[in-house]
Order: sequence, then structure tokens, then C-alpha cells
Amino acid sequence: MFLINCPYCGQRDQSEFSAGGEAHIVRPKQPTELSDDQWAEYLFMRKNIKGVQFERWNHTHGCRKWFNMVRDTSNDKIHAIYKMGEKPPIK
Amino acid sequence: MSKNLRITNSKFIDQTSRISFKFDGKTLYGFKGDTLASALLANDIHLVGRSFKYHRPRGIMACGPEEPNAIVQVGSDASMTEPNTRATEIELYEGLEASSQNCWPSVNFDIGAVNNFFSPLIPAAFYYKTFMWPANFWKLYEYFIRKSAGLGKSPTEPDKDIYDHRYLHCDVLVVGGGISGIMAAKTAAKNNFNTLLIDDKNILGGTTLFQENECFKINNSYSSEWLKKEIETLKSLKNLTIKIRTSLAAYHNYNYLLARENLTDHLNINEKKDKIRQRLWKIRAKKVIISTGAMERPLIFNNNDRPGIMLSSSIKKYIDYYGVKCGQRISLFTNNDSAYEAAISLNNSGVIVNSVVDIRDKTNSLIVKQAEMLGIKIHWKSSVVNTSGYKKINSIEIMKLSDDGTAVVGKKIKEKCDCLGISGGWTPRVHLFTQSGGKLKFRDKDNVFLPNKSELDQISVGSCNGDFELDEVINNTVDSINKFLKVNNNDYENLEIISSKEINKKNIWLLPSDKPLGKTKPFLDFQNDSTANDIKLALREGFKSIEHVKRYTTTGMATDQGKLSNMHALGIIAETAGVKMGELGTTTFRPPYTPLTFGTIVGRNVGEFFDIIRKTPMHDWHVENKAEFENVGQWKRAWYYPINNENMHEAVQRESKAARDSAGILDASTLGKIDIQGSDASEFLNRVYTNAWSKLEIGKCRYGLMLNEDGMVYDDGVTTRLSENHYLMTTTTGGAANVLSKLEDYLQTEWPELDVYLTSVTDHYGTVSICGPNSKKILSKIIPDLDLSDKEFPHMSFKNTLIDNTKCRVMRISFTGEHSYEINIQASYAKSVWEKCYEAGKEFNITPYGTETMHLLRAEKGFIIAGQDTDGTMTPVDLQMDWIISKKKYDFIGKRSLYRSDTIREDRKQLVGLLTEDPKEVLEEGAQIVSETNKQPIEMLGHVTSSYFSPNLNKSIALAVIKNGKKLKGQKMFVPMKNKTINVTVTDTVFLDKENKRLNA
Amino acid sequence: MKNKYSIFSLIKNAFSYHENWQRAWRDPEPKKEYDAIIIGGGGHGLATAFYLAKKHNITNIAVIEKGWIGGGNTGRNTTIIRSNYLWDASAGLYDHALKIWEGLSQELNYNIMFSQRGVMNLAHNLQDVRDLKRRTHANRLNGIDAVWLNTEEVKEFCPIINTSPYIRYPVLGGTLQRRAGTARHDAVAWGYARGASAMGVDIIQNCEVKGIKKNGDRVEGIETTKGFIKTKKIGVVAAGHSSVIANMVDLKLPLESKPLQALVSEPVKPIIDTVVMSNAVHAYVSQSDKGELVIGAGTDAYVSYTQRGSHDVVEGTLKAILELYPIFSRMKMLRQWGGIVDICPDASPIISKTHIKGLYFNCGWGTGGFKATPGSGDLFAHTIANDEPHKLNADFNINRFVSGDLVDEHGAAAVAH
Amino acid sequence: MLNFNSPIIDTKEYSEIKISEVEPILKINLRGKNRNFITKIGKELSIITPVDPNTSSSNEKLNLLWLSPDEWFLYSNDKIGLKDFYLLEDRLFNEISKVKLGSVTNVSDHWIMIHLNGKKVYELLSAGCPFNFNNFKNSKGAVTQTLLNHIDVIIHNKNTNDLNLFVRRSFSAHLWSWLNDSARFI
Repeated sequence: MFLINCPYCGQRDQSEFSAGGEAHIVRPKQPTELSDDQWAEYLFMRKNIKGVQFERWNHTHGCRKWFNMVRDTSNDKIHAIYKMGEKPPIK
Repeated sequence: MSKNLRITNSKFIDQTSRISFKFDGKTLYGFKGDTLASALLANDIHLVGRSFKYHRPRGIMACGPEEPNAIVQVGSDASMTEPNTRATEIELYEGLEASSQNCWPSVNFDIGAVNNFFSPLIPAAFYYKTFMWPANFWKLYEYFIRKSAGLGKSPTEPDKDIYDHRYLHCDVLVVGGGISGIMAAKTAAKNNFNTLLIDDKNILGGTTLFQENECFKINNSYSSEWLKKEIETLKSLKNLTIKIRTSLAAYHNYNYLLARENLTDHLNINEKKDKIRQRLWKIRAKKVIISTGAMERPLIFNNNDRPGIMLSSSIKKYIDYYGVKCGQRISLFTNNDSAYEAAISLNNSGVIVNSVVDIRDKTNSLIVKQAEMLGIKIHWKSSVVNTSGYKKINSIEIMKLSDDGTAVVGKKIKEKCDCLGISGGWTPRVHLFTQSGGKLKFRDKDNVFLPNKSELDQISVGSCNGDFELDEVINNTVDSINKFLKVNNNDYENLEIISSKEINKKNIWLLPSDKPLGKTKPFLDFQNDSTANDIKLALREGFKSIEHVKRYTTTGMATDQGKLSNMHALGIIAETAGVKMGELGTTTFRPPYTPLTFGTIVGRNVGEFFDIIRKTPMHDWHVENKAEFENVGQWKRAWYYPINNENMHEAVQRESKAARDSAGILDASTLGKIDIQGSDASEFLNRVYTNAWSKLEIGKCRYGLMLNEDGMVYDDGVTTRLSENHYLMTTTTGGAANVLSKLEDYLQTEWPELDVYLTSVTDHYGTVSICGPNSKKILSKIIPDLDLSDKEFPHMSFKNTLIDNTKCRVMRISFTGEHSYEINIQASYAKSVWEKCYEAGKEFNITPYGTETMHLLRAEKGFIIAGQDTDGTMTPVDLQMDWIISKKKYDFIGKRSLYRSDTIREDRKQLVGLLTEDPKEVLEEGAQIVSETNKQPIEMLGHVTSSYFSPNLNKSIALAVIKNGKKLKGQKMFVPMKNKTINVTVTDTVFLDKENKRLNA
Repeated sequence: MKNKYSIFSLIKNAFSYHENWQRAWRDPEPKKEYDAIIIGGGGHGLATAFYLAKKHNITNIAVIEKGWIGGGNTGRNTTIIRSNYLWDASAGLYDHALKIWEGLSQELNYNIMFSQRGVMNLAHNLQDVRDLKRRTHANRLNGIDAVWLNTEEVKEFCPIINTSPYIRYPVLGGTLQRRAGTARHDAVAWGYARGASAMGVDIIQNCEVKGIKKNGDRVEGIETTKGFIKTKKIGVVAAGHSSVIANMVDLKLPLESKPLQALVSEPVKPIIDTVVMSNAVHAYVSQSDKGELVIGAGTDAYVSYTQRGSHDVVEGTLKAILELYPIFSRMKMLRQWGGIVDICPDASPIISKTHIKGLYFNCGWGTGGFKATPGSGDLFAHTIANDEPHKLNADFNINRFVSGDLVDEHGAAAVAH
Repeated sequence: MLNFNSPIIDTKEYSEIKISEVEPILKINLRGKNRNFITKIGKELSIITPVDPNTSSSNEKLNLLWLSPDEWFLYSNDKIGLKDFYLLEDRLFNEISKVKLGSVTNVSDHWIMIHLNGKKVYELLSAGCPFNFNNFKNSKGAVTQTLLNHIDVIIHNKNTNDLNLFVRRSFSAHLWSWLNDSARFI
């Protein structure tokens, strides 16, 4: 069980949160302009990185806010947490 | 018992309180403070079980969680019996019953022992190589294999005991209350850390607690005396919590640890009642100090598994702590100094010590000198090559070792004994450290794996960190703890420590024998019966990695998880394959450290608390009116209301008819309700639903369909425009939570520019739905001043009104096709409104109906239920609901997916109606539909999604999805059942009132 | 095979204290070039190599394994084998596998202990009943031996299940596939390895793939920790690590890798002699030949390659186990572990060519790959050998995520993806 | 008159724990993002809007709890007549929602309030709640939203050993039963 530092509520147990997959996949502003391939890329294709990955989490059972997390998927270490719309603090 | 094996001066056993217990049906006696193992040994019982594969007699070997042999069945009650319990960890209590496992008819005479005779035929993994002929006989072979496998017996009745959970947050957790743990806990607590110290025994102090040897002294007193004083000082520390009988089960990431506290297992039957048996502590510690000590290793030589062969440190504990002599003529066999501690203790207690067989060349450490001074005989540079005695050891054979240690030479000496203590050195308990993700390093000088790198805020101290000698333990613990906690504790400065130092070290993983290896049985894993030969066989067959060898030979996979066998397995592999131990690596230690009862893991989440039960405000009314309930997610919904022994079908037919003929009343409170406010509310709805919302008038309701981004139908419901920027959305019962969180997700992450706020009001409102031709009359009785005319209050509109001064919202919407109203009122008054409607409706024979009738009524009208008629593969077009997709809107969730090459196919599966040729025949939901019955392979075109006998149409109706269904209307199809084929015709989805006249009836 | 296994060979070898057994598979150094390379020495990869050699006569193959063969999900699963899938495509695929399982011990001359003790799937709510009946009907018409059981029949088939109507989610019935069952997972990897090796396949362990070399739009070979190896065909069967390999050639796959946990109890005498799965109450259990209860837990909802999951998942599973089998409360968890499963959005696998010539992927098996092992290997071998899918895996192409023609099997797995 | 029905209405006492349902009080959910919204609610309710996470502010009649950066929860200490309540609700709605400052939603019956007091209440909560109460228990007015026995709850620490717990109505009977079951073993 991770200990997650919600950017609003502070440190909480993982059970209060839910994961939302890879971050920074922006929903296309003009989906109708996209080819089937491009749309599939948005819908389904994921980097699924082993290592440092940027992802979305939601404090479901707390403030219900979404935020971003930088986590190493090879050891589950959380490197950084930042609010939606903010730039990642690390590359 | 005839023999008196109990000495009288033990400080830890209360010899004034005698306890009676039963083992294998025989009544025996022990004392308060005994474990089952110590009490059995005191009764001269060594033989307690049979081994897994060869059914060889096995005796008690250790005194703690690493015990491989003495695992017994506790209790005989069908609900309370417990298999595979280690006798070394069972505290004796009055009335304890235990029995041997894996033997029949008895542990003394076990038929299965014939396996030992066949043992040459059944080496490691033999089963992969045989039982393949004839092919269909495996079932039979397997039956016998299974029967002979397994150890204890599962209970056959539900457990009566109670378990629970507790969360605990602390600054410092110290695991293990031996000397280093006590020093660590004291230091932490004194320096204002909120500290928790846990130990799996019933008393703190570890092995130092009973160390009364001249070679180990602190400030001129026995180390045990010094430690007892330290333990005393713990009591005054405010920041310290101590939990005994609490063993750490698992160490997870982020310093999340699970510990099991045993609360009643040591109590007698009467005292156990109405108490929590075991509690699982879920600990979140800022810092963790592991001080779990070390385990003694056995030695691997021919026939090293006989009852009476025990770890030397255990023999020492039995005599020094429990006051029990494990034998009367004891021999010891060692490669290090620790066996001498046992020898001295035994000697001091008047037990005859035959000799110590030591594989090393002569050494003259303090403790060895002491033993020699006491006149204890030592066979230097020698090895035990064989043992005798079937049910208990009676002699050993000793030979000299060659200079290189690979062979034995010279004359064989036979020595009679009734117990053999063995010591192969020490293994630090690094299990928790590795469970936490820490990496190990290998120390060559004494062949141990030690904690190396960890990502977590934790440290290991004492012998689990490789410090085996008293002065090392104390000095290194002090230094490490000070550094780790960033404190400067000087309590332990200037201690005067005497500690015997081990000078000479030597290790031979597999001791040589005078016989060829194939003729010997040097056991590694005592419980799973794997020998050094098995390891060598695996290597010979190309199983190189430790994980392969482990799995091929099953070494280390028994209930002790290889606590005693893993190191030797690695050693023999390394030696045989010519690899360095450090490079070979270890297998992963997986949680739990010791087996953990399912009940403890589950805690109170059983029975009533297995899962949440959600109830509507009218729930009690439904119960009083004998409703049967359906589980819908976590909700209990009224399913149907049988009267006078009606079955479900009869009740549903009656309810359905009543709803259409006169009036029905339904509890619709479980639907999800989301309050939407904000200046962009209309735009928001445009983006989440497939249809357009901007032009919906205030006071009007509209049905909406929500898709996933993949274009498939996700949820549906009616949304009402309450005012300019204020809507009330309803969702399906099951979808409520997911829809809200999905909408919040879009608002927060994709469309933060929208000024929209969502608030769940699902539980705030109770919803009473009344339908049928008389619903209007009933409502007018309840809210007389509300104008219910079609002009003022048409279908798909809503009114704010009051019932007895309480605000409520009445929607005129319909899921049945009947004229109907939904009254939404704050939940506290909903039951009262329901009762009022029921009273008012009595003159119209108002009939409460449940979900089943609701499903039937909507099916008559061809309305879908998301999740029943859709399965995540249906688009709105597939549902023949093209009308609900706005052509004008540029985008909405899922729109793009509707135009992919597969989703625009015209011959996708589409929702249609089905009528059976025989109107009485009701199709089975889930039945498949075909167009030809004699084609092979048969092509399934679709399946029945909803099916009912309609009392209002007096015929069977069904909804189905069929490939290219839109174009198949009027066509004959077949539903092939197991014993018959049903003829059906494809129809429109609306069976009743196609013109929607009843809505305004 | 030089060293045929049988009771006679055991007796013969007993006389020489089992000192003359030969290696189960060779342990060669990699050659400079192979006709085909399989990345991933799990059950699926080894089976692929085996069938490439046996059925397609391509024997100059290497199986490249980062760790030790069968050490990934092959050795970490709960060994359930069944084919009662909903959609025709899936039923075809899994039943193809099941038919091979039925003769696999003999085909490999290695007892993989395929035990057809039946698999029962329970229904706990009305939608479960509809879904399972739908599956049962589809199975029957697809020639798969699934039958619907009512609650009493469920109880009769497995008496220790709590079928009381008063539990939170009562058992409303279930489906039973009698041909389904379990097999010994390690033996599957070892048996295929032994068989493949005997036909000339090189099994290279402790060799990590570091890169894939391309020339234009086709593959040329792989960079490994044991050097460069040339080849024109690469079959990737890396399960949880599929994306890691795909990322080497900038190929994005519709996969997420998540921890899936399982656990065993201490061994006890036979108490449950079938496999029972429950979707709604979220538990599945069987008993191994050794006597351990083998219990599958769920996946965590986040991507992780740690082979460790949250304790909550284990707790949730055991809670469900005790709801259905309250007699197991005093049984003890002996060991828990995790694997990394690669999950597709439609809960169906990919056995497919890619847009890169000579590069093939077999992945996305999620929580249910073990049961498909022989079929998956056979069909993947066909796809690699012919550069064309077999008709049984044609629907499991990567392109389905573009067209939208998914094979949605969410209902079929006892674990909610 | 319509009858008022609560799912619980009960008080139970255990050693150093007292659990009781408190009804019926006013509960309003307030959401808004900008400064004007924050000043407006402060003005309308004569209360300081708490902007620090996990805090609350109270006056004689009302408590305003921070739930998230754009969400607050208002509840009254005492029972309040429907008429007075409607007046307040309408006023807030008109002053905030109508003028597009944010949202005002009546959630009086969405939440059930359970009052817990006694020395062992935090121990009781720790039987099913992963939240760390070590600092929380001594901080007056602290607020947390978390899980208790897998159920979403809002906990308002009115004072040490004296707190109000809010649970959604449909879950309340179940949580009540769990609280009582657990309290037996504290």
C-alpha cells in the first residue's frame, strides 16, 4: 500500500485513491479530423513504461481531485506529485 | 512418565500449576509456560509426525517458527480444529488437544512408511517422468497421490472464532524484542519517538533472557541479568507500546507492515469465549528497526532426520528456559562454537554429554576452553556419518574428516545417545528485509546473507544483521540506532562486556559419508523430504537456477518455507555447479513470514460485514410487506411482493397487470442523482450525452444516453432542467458512482474551462414512482393544489411543489409507458410519502411492484436496460436509437468512435424484438439465435437479452441482439435449446402501445 | 528423445542411484544467426518454438530468456485451464488449446498432470445468471462441454460451497465445464523446453534483450547481453514486459501491465476436488495435488512491474473465499506472490503480425494466459512460419483496436480488468 | 404532516465510547472556485470560510468544513425548522448559484450525522480506517474525508474525544451496525 501525498489533503493511504492511467494524453480537440489510426492511438495505445512513468491519480475517497504522479513502475517509488495543469517538476 | 526429564530450577516455568493436555488421545501433563513441544519432550515424546513423502518418523527439531517436523492438528471439533500448527509455538493450556498428522493409522505405525522402502524409485520430481500411461489413468493415479499428500485436515464447519483489524501509525516500529530490539526501542522511546515494540513470544528478551554463562557477561553480571534490568526500565517509557505474542507477518512497500497478535490461543477453552482470537495490526511506521535475530542451521549428513536429532540451541533453550532435558545421554555435532553453549548448559543441569563432534581443527575460544575444563569430550576434525534408531535416535557413527574435508577417513566410532544436538552455524533472519524489497549481500567468512541496500527508511540490528557476538551486538546496535534515529543516546557507553569470540570457522554444506551419496539420505528439507541427492539430481538434469531447483525438488516450499533448508540448498548448488554463493543469489522470501490464518486476514469482514448493504428510505416498508429483495450492486431493491404463497412468476404477472390496469407504485430511490449547477451546465450536458441539451426548456425533462469514448453505450437516464443553470441528472442504479466520477474527471482534466459543479444527491432524495391510468387521480389526492392537466404538466416535465410543507420535485416521466409520476422528496420523508400514496391509491387497488415487474413493463415498451440489453459492445445505432445522436453537435464523448470502420458496418448486431411461434413459450435470457439449424458449425447470430411472459399482451415477448437485425424484421429464426428448437420471428422492439397513447391516458 | 521417461526408466535409473539422468534441455551459447528468435522463455514462448520445430520444420531457433525459463507468469499462475468463453473467436482459440492439453503429457513425454477436475463458474445476481447462461448456450453450440447447474446441483458438485440463500450474494447457479481443470505449471515450461531442445531449439537463459535492430521496415536481429544475434523473424512473447520490447522499436501497444496476485494455503488432505470461480464475489479456488488451496486474487488498478501488489487485493479475495467457504477460516496462507500481467482493453489477447516485417507479437493475455499455452504456441508458430495468421487467431490482430472490432471478454475472466 | 424517518435514531454506550445519531440538522454542500464565492459565503453565513485543507470554522449555529479546494460542507449544530431552512437555502442559492458564483445544494438527507465521544473513539475508528489520527485527535476543528469500513465518511473533530461523523444515508444503517459491533471489542 502506497502512501500518497495528495496535493490538497496531504499524506494518505493508497486505499483512498484510484489510479487513472498514463498522464498527459490530451483528449483531441477535434476528434472528427483524426484518422482511425490516430483515434486508436488516443483511445488505446499506451507506453506502459517500466521505469519512470507519468500518470493520473484521483483522491476518490477524499477531496475527489485528480492530480499527476511521477512514479517508477519498476519499484513503485513515487518521485513527484503535481496538480492537474501544472508542468511536471521532473523530466 | 517413568523418566523424569524436568529439572526443577527453571525460572520461566511455573511448576506449581500443572496443566493437562491430550496428544494423540493420550492425557499428558505439563506446566504453565510450556509450549506443546516442551511439554511433549518433558514426557519423553520426540516422535510427533511423519514426513510428507516417505512418511519417515520425525521428531521435534527446533523451538520456534522454523520447526519443520512438529506440526500437529490442534483440536478435533469440526469447526475449531486447526491443521499444520507448530508444536513449538503452541502455548500449553488446560484442555489442549493435539494430534499427529499425515500418518495412518497412527504416528507409531504408519502404513505410508512403505514409501520409504520405495524411495529409490521416487527421487525428486519423479512424477513428471511417469504416470503417463495409459493416458486416461492419470485421474486414478492422481486420486491416490492426492490422498497421500496434504498434511493436516481442514475444518469442515464454519469457524466460531472472531478476528479483527486495527490500523496503527507510529514513528518507530521495532520488530523483535531480543537484546538489540530492547535497546533500540528504549533509545527510540526515550528520544520522543512514538514507538511500538513487537515480539512473537510471550515474553521479551530473546535468547539472552536465559543466558547464564560465564563467557557472556555485562558489567560483571550474566547478560541475562543485565537484560532483565533493561526490560524493567521499558515499563516507565511513555512513548512505548509493547505487544507480545505479536508476530510480523508481512513487510510491504512504504513501511506498511502487517502483524498478527495472538489474543486467546494461549487461554483455556473457557477463557477464550467472546474474545477476539487474533488481531491483524496494519502498521504504518515512519521508521522500522528489524531485530529479528538469527536461526541456527542444521548439518547435512546421512540420516540426519531421526527423532531426537535437534538443533543444539533448541536443546539449550529446552533445558535453560523450560527446564526440560531433551535426552539423558546427549551428543552434539557442530561446525561452530554455539553447540558448546548447549553442552555447558546440559552439563550444568546434570545431563550426560557424550561428546561434541566438531568438524573444525582444534580451537581454543573462551567457551570451548570452558567446556574442556568441565571435562566434555571433543572429537576434533570429525563428522557424524550415520545415525541409527527408527523412531528415535539411539546411536551415531563418528569418523575423522580428511584434510580437505571432502571425505571421511580412519576408524568409525559408534557412540550411543538418545539425542543429538546439531549446529551448522547461524542464518540471520533477513526475511522481512527482503520482503520489503531490500537487496542482500553475501559475507564469505561465515556464509551468511546480510541486509544491504533498502529503499525504505529501515535498518536491521543485532544478529539479523550478522552481529553474532555479544559485544558486537551491543556496540553495533548502539551505533546504528543513534545514526538511524539521529540521536545521541549514551546509556550504553562504557559497558564492560565479556564475550567468547569464535576464532575458528569452517563450513561444509554437505558432509562426506563413508558410503556413496546415492546410498545415503542426507535431508535438507525435512518436511518436504528433499535430500542433497535430489538437489544434485536437479542440477544434473539441467535445472541451474535456484528457483528451478527449488521448484523441481520442492525444497523450501513446505510450511516452514525453507527456513532451515534454503541456505544448504544454495550451498550445495554453489558447490556442485562451481559458482560463488554471492553470485547465485537467493530465492525471494514472500510474505507471510509465518503462515497467517485466513480468518485473521479477513478480520470482521465476514457474514453481515462481508459487503456493505445499502438500503432505501422505504426499505422497512418493503420488509413489512414481505418483499423479496434483489441485490443490485450493494443495494437491496424490492424484487417482487408475493402474496398468499405466490411464486415469483405469479406475483410479477399480477403486479404487471395491476400497473397497466389501474395503478402501481415503485421505489426508484436507488437511481443515481447528480445535481448540476453552473453557467456552462448546458454545454457540459451537450458534451457528455449524445443528444442536444441547450434548447431544453426550463421545467422539462429529457432522456439521455451516455457513451464511453469507445462509442459503446455506458449509461442512460432522464435529466431535468430545474432552472437556467441548474439540472438534475439521473443515472442507472449500478452506474451512479462511476458516472459521477467519470464526469468529474472530464471536468477537472479535459474541460477545466467549464463553469460546472456536480454534487451527488442520490441519498438525499427518496423517489416514489406511481404509474398507471389512475396515477393522476392518486397524485391529485396527495397534492390537491397541483394542476395535473396535460397542458400544465405534460409528459416529460417537472414541478416544484410541497407536500405538507415539505418541498418536493415531481417529474412526469415514464419507464413503463404508462401515465406516471416520480416524486422526489428528501429521504427522511420518503417513506411517509410512499405510505400516503399507498393509502390514497387503495381505492384504485394500487399495487407495489418491484424490479422484476419494472423490467417486464419496460420490455413491453422496448425500453433498454443498460447492462442487460447492452454489454459494452453496443452503440446507440446498434440499439436502433439513431434518433438520439445529435447530428449537429461537433463532439461528444464517444462520438468519434461511432465512425470507425467496424462501428459503421451496417450488419452489426442490433437490438430487435422477438416473438415465439408458440405465444406461451418464454425464451431463456441468454439463449442464442440462429438462422439455420442444420449447418455445421452453427453460426450464432445473436442472443436473447430480455424475455418475459407479458400478461398485458397475453404472450411471450423478448428483446434480442441479432446480426444485421434491423433488416431481418419479419424473418423466422431459431433458438436452439438443449432438447428442442424454438421458432421465433424478428419484430420491432415495441410490443405494446406503439403510439404512446397510454402516456396521456 | 534420447532419454524417454517412463516407470521403466525410473526403475532402471534407480539402480544407478539416478546418477545417469541426462539434461532435460541443452544449455548452449547463442549462435550468430537463427531462422527465428522467440523472445521470452515462458510457456507460450517455449510452446511456440516447439511447434515451429515440430509442425513447420523450422528448428534453427533460439528462445531468449532474461531470467530462467518458466519463471514469469508460467510459474506464478493458478493453473486453471478451461475453454468456456463467450465469443466464437475466443471459444475457438481456447478450445483449440484445451484439445492439445488433453494429449500433452504424451506428446511431450512429460507428465504435465493435466487434471480434468472441472471448472465451475458461479452466478450471484440476475445479470450473472443471464451472462453465464448466454455463455453456456454459446458454448454448447460451439461444441464446448458447458452445462448450467442450478443451486442444488452446484452444491452437489462441490458440497463445501456455502449455498445458503441468506449469504450476502447467494449462489444462484453456475456453469460447469467438466473437461476443464488444472495442470502443473512448471512442468509445462520444462516439458516444452525438453521437447524443443531435443529438436534442436537453443534455449538461452540469463540473456536479456537490449534492442531490436531494424533495416528499413524489417527486423535484422536483436542486441542482447550475450551479444548481437541475427535473425529475420522475431516472435515476442514477453507477457508483462511486452511493452518494454515494443518500446525498443517505438511500437505502442494497447497494453497495461499490472500486478496480479495469488496465494496458496498450507497443504491439507483433499477437501475440494474441482475448480470454482466466482466473478461477482471475486474469488477462485482449487486444490493442488500437494494439498494446498490455490487461490487467485485480483489485479491492482495501476501499472507496476514490481511483482508485488497491494495487501488490500489479497484481503478482498480471502474475504470472498470465506463468504463462499466459511470452513476455510482456520486455514493458513502459506505464501503469496505477484506476477505482471499485460492487459488489453477488451480482455482478449493479441497474436499478430505488426507493421514491422518479421516482428510478431503474442501478448495481452491478461489474467488468463496459462490455459491457452499450447494453443497460443501452436497458432503463433503458424503465424510466424507463414507470415499469416491461422484462422483461429485471425481475429486477435492488433488492427482490431483501430477498426473497433474488439473481442470483448470482460465477462469471461473471474478478475475484473 | 409527513412523518420523519431516520435510518437509525439510537444511542449506544460502551466503555468510554458513546455513539448516537443526531437528527435532523441542516446540511448544505457549497462549491465555487473564485475569491468572490469565498467572501460571499463568509458574509452570508457570518462565518470565516476555511481555506486551509482539512480544517473547519464554526460559529454558534453553524460549522463550515473544507472538503476540497472548491467544495465546502455546511451543517448546523441544532435542529432547524423546515421553513427557516428553506429561507436560508433559497437565500444562499440566489446569492451564489443564481449569480454564477458557484453551487448550493441541499444535502441534509444525503448525509446522516453520527456523534461519537469518549476516550476510545479514535481506537474505534482505527478498527476500520487507514487515516492517521495521531495529530488529528488533538487538533480542534480538524476535518478529514476518508474510508471507514470501506465506506466514505467525513469526520469533524469538534474537540478531542468528541467528533461528528457523516455517512451517506443508504450506508448509515450498515455503518451503525459495524460501529456497534466494533465498539464491543475496544
